[in-house]
Amino acid sequence: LGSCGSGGSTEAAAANGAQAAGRAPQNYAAVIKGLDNPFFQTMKQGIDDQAKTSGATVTVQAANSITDTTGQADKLNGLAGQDFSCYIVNPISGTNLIQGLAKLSMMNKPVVNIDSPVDPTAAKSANVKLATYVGTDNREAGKMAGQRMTTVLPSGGDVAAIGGIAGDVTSGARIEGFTQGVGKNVKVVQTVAADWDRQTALTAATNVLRAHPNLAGFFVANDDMGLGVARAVADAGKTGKVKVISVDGIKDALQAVKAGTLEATVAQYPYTIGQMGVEACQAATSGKTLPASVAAPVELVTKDTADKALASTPKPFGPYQDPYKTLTK
Amino acid sequence: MTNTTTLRASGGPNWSHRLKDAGFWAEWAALVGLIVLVIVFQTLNPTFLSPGNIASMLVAAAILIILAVGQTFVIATAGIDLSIASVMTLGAVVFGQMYEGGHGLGVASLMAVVSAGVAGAVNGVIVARGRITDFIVTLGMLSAASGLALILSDGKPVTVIDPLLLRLSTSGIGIFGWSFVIAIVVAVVAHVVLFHTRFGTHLLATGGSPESATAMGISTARIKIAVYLISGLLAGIGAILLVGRIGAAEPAANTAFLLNSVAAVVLGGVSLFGGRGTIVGPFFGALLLIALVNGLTLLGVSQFYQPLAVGIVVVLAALLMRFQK
Amino acid sequence: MTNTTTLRASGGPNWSHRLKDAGFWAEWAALVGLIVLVIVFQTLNPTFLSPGNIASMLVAAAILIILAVGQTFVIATAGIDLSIASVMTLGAVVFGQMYEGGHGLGVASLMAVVSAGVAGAVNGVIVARGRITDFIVTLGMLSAASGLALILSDGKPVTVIDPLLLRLSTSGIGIFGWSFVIAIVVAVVAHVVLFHTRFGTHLLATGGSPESATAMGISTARIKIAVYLISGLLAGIGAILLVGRIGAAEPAANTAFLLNSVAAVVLGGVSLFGGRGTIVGPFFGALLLIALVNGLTLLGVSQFYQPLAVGIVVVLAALLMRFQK
Amino acid sequence: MTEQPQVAEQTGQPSGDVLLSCDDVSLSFGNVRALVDVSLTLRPGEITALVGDNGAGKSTLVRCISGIHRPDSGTITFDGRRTDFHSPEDAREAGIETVHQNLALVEDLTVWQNLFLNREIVRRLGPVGLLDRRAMQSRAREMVSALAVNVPAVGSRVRRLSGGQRQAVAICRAAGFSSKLVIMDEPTAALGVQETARVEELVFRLRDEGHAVLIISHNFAQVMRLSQQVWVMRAGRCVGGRRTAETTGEEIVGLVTGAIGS
Amino acid sequence: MTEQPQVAEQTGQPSGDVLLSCDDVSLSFGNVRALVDVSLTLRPGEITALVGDNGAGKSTLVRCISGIHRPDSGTITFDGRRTDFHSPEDAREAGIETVHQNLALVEDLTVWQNLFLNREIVRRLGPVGLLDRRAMQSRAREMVSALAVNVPAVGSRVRRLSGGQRQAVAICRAAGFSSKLVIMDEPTAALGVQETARVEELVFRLRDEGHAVLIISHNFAQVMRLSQQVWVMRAGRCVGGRRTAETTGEEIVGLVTGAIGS
Ligand SMILES: Nc1ncnc2c1ncn2[C@@H]1O[C@H](COP(=O)(O)OP(=O)(O)OP(=O)(O)O)[C@@H](O)[C@H]1O
Ligand SMILES: Nc1ncnc2c1ncn2[C@@H]1O[C@H](COP(=O)(O)OP(=O)(O)OP(=O)(O)O)[C@@H](O)[C@H]1O
Ligand SMILES: [Mg+2]
Ligand SMILES: [Mg+2]
Repeated sequence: LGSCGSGGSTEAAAANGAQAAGRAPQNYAAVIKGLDNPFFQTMKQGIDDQAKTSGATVTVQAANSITDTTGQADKLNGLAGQDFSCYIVNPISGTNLIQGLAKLSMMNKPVVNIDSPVDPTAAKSANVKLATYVGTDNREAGKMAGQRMTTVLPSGGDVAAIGGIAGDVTSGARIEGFTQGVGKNVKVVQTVAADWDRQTALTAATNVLRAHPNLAGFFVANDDMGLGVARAVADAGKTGKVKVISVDGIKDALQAVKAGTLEATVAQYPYTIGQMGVEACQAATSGKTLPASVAAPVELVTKDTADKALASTPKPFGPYQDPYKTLTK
Repeated sequence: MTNTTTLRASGGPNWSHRLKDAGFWAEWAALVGLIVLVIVFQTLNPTFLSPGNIASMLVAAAILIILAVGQTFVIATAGIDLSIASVMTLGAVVFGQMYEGGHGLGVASLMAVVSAGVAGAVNGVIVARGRITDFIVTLGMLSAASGLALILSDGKPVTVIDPLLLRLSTSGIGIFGWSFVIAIVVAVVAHVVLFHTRFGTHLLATGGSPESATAMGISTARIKIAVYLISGLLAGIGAILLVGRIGAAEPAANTAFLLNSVAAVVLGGVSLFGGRGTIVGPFFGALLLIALVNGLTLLGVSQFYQPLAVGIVVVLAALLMRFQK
Repeated sequence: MTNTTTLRASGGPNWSHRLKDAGFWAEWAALVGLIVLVIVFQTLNPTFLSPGNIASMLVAAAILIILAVGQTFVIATAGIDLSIASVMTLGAVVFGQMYEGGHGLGVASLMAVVSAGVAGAVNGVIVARGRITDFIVTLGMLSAASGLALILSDGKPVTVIDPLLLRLSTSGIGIFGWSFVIAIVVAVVAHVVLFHTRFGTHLLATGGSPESATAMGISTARIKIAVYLISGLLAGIGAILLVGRIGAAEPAANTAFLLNSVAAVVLGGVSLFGGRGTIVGPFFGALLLIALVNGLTLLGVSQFYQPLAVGIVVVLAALLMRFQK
Repeated sequence: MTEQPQVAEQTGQPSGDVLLSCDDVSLSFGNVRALVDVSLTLRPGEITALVGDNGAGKSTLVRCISGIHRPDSGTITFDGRRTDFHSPEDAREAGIETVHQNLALVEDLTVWQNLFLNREIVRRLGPVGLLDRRAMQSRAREMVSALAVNVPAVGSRVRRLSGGQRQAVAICRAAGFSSKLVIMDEPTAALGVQETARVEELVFRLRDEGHAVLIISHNFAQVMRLSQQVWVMRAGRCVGGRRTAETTGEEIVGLVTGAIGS
Repeated sequence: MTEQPQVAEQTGQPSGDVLLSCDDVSLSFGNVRALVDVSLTLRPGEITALVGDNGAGKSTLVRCISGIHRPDSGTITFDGRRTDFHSPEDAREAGIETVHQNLALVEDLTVWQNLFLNREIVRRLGPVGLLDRRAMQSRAREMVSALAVNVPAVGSRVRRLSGGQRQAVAICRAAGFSSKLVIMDEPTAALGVQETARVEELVFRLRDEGHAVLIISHNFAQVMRLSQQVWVMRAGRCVGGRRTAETTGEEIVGLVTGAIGS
């Protein structure tokens, strides 16, 4: 199991932690998205683990739900009034945290943006300075899924997309990417909103299968819903015939890929994003200049790679770039 | 003279009288709405009434029906159980933890129902003894139960693949999946309890006029505790079906079930001000809501237009209830 | 003889009497709860009462206060506006489309308020003329308004960076941000309307006893339409503040506002059964909810334990209202 | 049907001014025929009584006259014009004030708010009219203490009042505003001796001021004492009318029970 | 205070059996002193009347006896035992049935459901008890037609009944179940002549069967007709008691208004 990237990072981080213990303990704050989705749990785990190894404390706060834009803003404002040396933010939308961030920038607090990007024009006009951004392009992730769909459906066919809450930015970007990624032969015949909920996705997929008996595949905007869709496909006795591809790479999904109920998942490694966020904070607080933007690892996990992915989860199984690590050395 | 007078006022209810009766319409409005909806959808897309689609609608409706029945009991006492969906989540998480801990299906199911029942009973005790409005208590429980679910599960879903549990939603009698059969049984028992037991009458009296009920020696506090307990227990049963349906126990909030359960009850002609209630009404109300989403998806209505369509249809269905007053 | 009798029964309300009066406690319970909460948080974390934190709490509370005021009007007539949050979303999207279309801040704001007002008026007309229960009508509007918002915006957010709009939440008078000042003005006007105009009295009569109000020649239909219109207009004002606050007009509904607005009203001592109402109560109810989340965040209560803590504190705060009966 | 002509003959009503007349008013609730072809007239400056057993349809008739129900058939003429009240608002505007049997009070409002409901005293402040609470309170205090013995505080909610106190409030409200016709549905049912005497004084005063008063009562002594004209209802029909001066309590009882006139 | 001893002397009550006695019962609502040191006694097999102006505190006393309010001070002794009813349930169990002034009916339930509220007839089916609707309906029909003239359908909701029909239902309920004491708070206020007569017969029958009856009424003729003992309340106090046979209507009026005894 040559997961050199992750293995190396743990050792380095441990060494780093020992080194950091010599300095004054660092105090960071993080504001992430929802509570009840495993994706963000894993992100929190990455933050916590990295904090432990590097001897920093990180206060992690999350919005009540994935739609709670102002609630998330309130939480950032609450934290902004306190003495943290660096802030990690994963905003629900491109702009909902702008005011809190403007306040932080005025106080010259470094801000690390992870996962969902802050809208650049909004940031500029509000004088928000971001130390760095680390995350994955949701559109790219969707595109990878689309390409995979084209590969597994060589003769083409009709597919449906199951999204999160209608109008949600992340869901929109992933589905848009998927649509761009599929070849000419594959046609997206229906898009349904399933509110990021497994049960709703199950019901929706059951209905879509009924409406399109010849459906060849589903693209699902996250794994949790993807598992519900896979269940719907299984209930209809079409496992393997109807390909389900989703995005996120949570553990249950990797297992489902291994078992063959999910065709593939585009793993985005929130754990690593969280880790890198803390590393970025460390680098920023020690005065290093950070790269403006770092692409977090994205991997397509299929049946062939599922074992590898499972073994190294929540970290990526392949190598990836982590420029912050060198900066914190 | 007295004789004819008596006849004038006390003549037995005949059919034309029933048709003019407000309560009658309220009770059956949801069914009428459902029938209209079915006709429209069937005309537009013949797969709608295919046995397969009916079967999957009924299975999808099972959880909502059970929650709506629990909600009916609470609403008939002029309360509202905002925590019903998150108590179900709590039950599901408890189920998952038990199952993962190797306790087997029976124990896990029992614990799911018990924990949800306890949450319901806590609601009831605080409402009845603390004399706090139902809305706030169950809003607090909504928050507390989802918090507990998150803490217990550490925010992570547990995959539960149990062949027996799986059969709840995949097999059954003809087009009636087992989970729908369970929902039917729950509804029938609830109907008997509401209309053929002393408890049911006392419940309606408590909802209709708490002062009068108290003056007649009915302990409204005990009734309140009982209805919230029932609501909790039914949420627990719903939790088992939910775990069976999605094959996992998740701490996800399931907020859609909350508003839908209340909507099913109100569409079923039950007044939020208490004192009146039926079980048939909410039963068909739940089916109506499920059929609506199913039909719109079958017709391929775009995701942006679906909420608009749902809103309009719900109001139109309720127009059938305008005879209520 | 008659004289002493009169005195016995009609003695002016004095202070000890007021303290025993249920209505008094209901009205001020939210304030008492808020004060207790502030003391606890301040003891545990001294930054809680720092001017900066107070200022950001007040700004955060502004939208909720405005929605809670709208909700109070509706609830005082024994209705409920479930669509208040999605009508606000609709208003925000209209604002965004107008702004993007180059119509400038004034026109965009006006259209936001007008469109939200129209949605509210539609609620009111259907409730009053169609004689459908408030719950179903506004549930339908909840769905329909979010659908409209999605259709209008094609599901995409519009970034609105306007220096003037930004100042609503970033500057103000001392620690009172402009958006909070707007909320205060709204609350004061609402208080005057509710307690010092004929409309206010008729509104409370409609909520307390629709039959009696009708018998006295009050058009309850007109009152119903008016309160939903008001609720819609206030949702429109809320939409402007929301766009200013999050710097964008987003079509995805912010559902938290719905339950929070009702919770603020009920915590403020207003009965969901109508006929009674205050503005101070819901005002402090909204502040209480905001302070609670802020304080828990400041204390660094873990995200899993926060919902649990919120639930418990909400119920405890409501215990202060137990004197209500 | 057979009794109709006989009744029409025996109304006891002399010709002359008529303020209100009901002609063949009928109303059914489901299969309960609450009113069957009811015809009667009321004259200004007179106290008219309406009597009948429980469930005879008296209150239903009152609710038709004051605009709460609309008759299924038949016409109501008020002040020379055929009326078609769509709501109690119309009736109040036309000059009909009513004390309903259920009193039509709003429990959660205070005594003074109930007294001035939809008749509020307003101070104009430019375009807006603000309630003159002080004026209403002091007027209310006067109005209530004229009728009640144990006067309730005008600022207390109606929910707290005793049965008789409530009734006093409802009567004050109907009597307190200028109107052509005051209808009182069992106004003294819950009242004590002293209060009843005051209400009877009030009724006389209203008559002397030229109002027409329609009073429903089960107390025949009171009916004989107060009224100039009596109408009797039985099982939804108006079975007779008499000038009070020309009849006796026994005849009225006979009409009510059906011993006479059927 | 000064009148207390005088009153105690003039109760008119002979010594002997006592079913219920109130001793110095007081209750205040905020600053309204609804009951001030009220003492009175009730004897079995007798009809006792309680009279007084509106707002004198009669209904409040009844609500204390039937367990709705708990007195601030004072004791109530029933059937030889000192009672401390925490709820109307306790009082009903001890054998006190009450017709409240507000009737305590549930508007949305039918007539028969109201009649049998918390006294339902149940058929045992193994462990579960199912309502015997048919039995209750036919019993209800009998009970109501014994009192009412225009008998309402027992299956119709109380909301639809006329004022008198409701009152008849409430009286039937209190009289229909075995009890030691039946309290009636203005039972005939809304009733017609015939119905009132039937209720009076019912009251006599109850007495003859050995029940104690406490009746509140503003109709002094009725009080003189029915009762053996009268208690008078004024402004929250019990200002006197008389044997009915030894007093006159005028004396009672005097006690009520305060012309006598203050
Ligand atoms: N809304 C209604 N729906 C159905 N039936 C009704 C309704 N209102 C009245 N009734 C019935 O109509 C008949 C007449 O009722 P009404 O109230 O007019 O009687 P009333 O003469 O006023 O009697 P009372 O002296 O008891 O007040 C009764 O049998 C009553 O049950
Ligand atoms: N719950 C309450 N809160 C406040 N005051 C009350 C309450 N109940 C009664 N009162 C007051 O207590 C006094 C006595 O009321 P009660 O109802 O006992 O009078 P009553 O003798 O029954 O009069 P009536 O003949 O009019 O029924 C009244 O002044 C009334 O306003
Ligand atoms: Mg009547
Ligand atoms: Mg009384």
